Amino acid sequence: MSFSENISAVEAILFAYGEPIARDLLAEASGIEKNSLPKIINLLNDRYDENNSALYVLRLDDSYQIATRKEYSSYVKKAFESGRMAALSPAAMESLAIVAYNQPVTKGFVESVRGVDSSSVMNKLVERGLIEESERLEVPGRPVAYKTTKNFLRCFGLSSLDDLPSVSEKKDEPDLFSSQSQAD
Amino acid sequence: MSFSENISAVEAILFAYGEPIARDLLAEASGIEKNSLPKIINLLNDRYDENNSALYVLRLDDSYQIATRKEYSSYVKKAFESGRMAALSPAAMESLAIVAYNQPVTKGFVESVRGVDSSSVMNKLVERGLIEESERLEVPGRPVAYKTTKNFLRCFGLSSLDDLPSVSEKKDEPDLFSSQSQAD
Amino acid sequence: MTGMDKISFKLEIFEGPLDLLLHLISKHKLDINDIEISKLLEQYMDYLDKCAEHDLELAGEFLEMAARLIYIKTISLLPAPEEAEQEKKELQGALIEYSLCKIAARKLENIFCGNDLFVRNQTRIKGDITYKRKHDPCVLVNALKNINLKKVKFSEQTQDDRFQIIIKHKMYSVTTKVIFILKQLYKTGTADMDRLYDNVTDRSERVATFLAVLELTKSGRIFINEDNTKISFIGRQKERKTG
Repeated sequence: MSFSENISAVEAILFAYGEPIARDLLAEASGIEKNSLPKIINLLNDRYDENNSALYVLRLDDSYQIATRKEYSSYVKKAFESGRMAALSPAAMESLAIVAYNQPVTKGFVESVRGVDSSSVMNKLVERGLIEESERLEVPGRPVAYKTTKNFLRCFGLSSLDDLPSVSEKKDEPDLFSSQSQAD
Repeated sequence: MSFSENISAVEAILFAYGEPIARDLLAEASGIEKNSLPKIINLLNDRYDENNSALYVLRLDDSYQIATRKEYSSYVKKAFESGRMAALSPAAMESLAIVAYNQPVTKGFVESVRGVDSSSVMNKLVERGLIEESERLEVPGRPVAYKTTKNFLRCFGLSSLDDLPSVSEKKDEPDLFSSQSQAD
Repeated sequence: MTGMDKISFKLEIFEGPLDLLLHLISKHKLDINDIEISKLLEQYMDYLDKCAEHDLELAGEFLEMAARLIYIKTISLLPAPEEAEQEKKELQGALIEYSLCKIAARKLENIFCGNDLFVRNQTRIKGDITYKRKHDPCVLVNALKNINLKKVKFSEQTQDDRFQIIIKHKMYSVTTKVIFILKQLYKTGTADMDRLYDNVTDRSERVATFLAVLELTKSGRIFINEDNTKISFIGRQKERKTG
């Protein structure tokens, strides 16, 4: 198989699979060495770049997915006649933030930080594919814990959780509350 | 908008739309004259050709759709087959175990034991032929109950449900889970 | 909230009691690391009153927080205020944690691009998706063991998981306590205040009892005698609107 064919095999798989596909599975299906995959992906992205294509390959954790570039979102939205995804409510964004920065966490933890019942918000985040069940925690009651999904990474333009914006925890942080007031 | 941008706008729409998109809608969303569309589509196909891309645009009556080239179908199939072989998630295994030891059970029962919403997990177990709908229960609301399938027996190397390993840990604790079956 | 006529009313809506407290702290320039509880309580109750004026229904959490603030204020007046300090620290900790959560939420909001990147749905390819892997049946037993066994036993008795949530969180609703108190009073017409707290060790239960007495007094169902030791039934003649 030629180099160019390798690239196109990966492209075909990424395109048809739609969802983020794990590197291992992509390697197995394309017959390409796992270690060579990042290079092939880079070459595919170069190809898209050179042609000013609307597509590019995202890395999401240990998975890859083809997506359209931001610059073309208005055309796609027009075709769908709406901006499909309703914005997240403040409650959803708060809960999502707690999961994102503390994962894996239980629903109980989210509730204790927010100080309000969060069951329906958590279920909605699961439905929208932003969080998912993770392993059960090794604490009494063995509650189910939640973690963010690959879709979460995509929706926030992250390749991995390491890219999450930092939230300073310093006690003497001066703008802790001044930033607060801008919110309301 | 440059020529190249026109092509990419069409590409973005075709990609994200997935299904065949009518020429009229494609023209409206991309802002391109309906009569110019065939030319733009040809240019997009030329671009794919020159790069030996795995993709190309199909015309279906008065609609368009991006598809993968036949030459690459074996890779795509392999990815899907291996993907299907993926092992059950811990959440799926828990739900399956609850059904197996307490059947017939409702989704509500599984959720109350697991402590989390389990709709999508249950649907996946049905899709994958591990559980199926059983008769409706003779309780208020007549909810749908689930039981395991023959395929379930095959996957776990059992000849019948009687061969399920016993769960009770202590002898003096009368089988915790067999008593469950009356709970619904 | 009821009806269209309430929409014109401009009162800020908060995500929960912590959200409201943070707002008050920042608005009145209180020190989050050493909150003046009485000042905060005053502002907090002020907000609740405004909500009541406008028939805004508040979640139970808001009342519980009111009770918590009142409790902290009350015990801080006692000779040995260690518990008050502890309770205050806990509240401050919760507020700081929640404020960090809000900062994180805002940062996430700023980088949200979920509406701008489009992906495809998976291509439908015909084929058998039946599960074919082989497992040792013990995997099932382990999966069951992974779930809390106590919970399994518990769910035998309850169908309604709302009860489960209440019991799991050891939350006591004010309504339950109102009913409890009224039942006591229907028997004799009067009851010792202390008796209401018999066998009550859980904080949230204490709070619920306290709130229930407060609620019943406010609505004119009961009155408290002068030295705050007994409550008595006012009877039906003073009963106002129900529900």
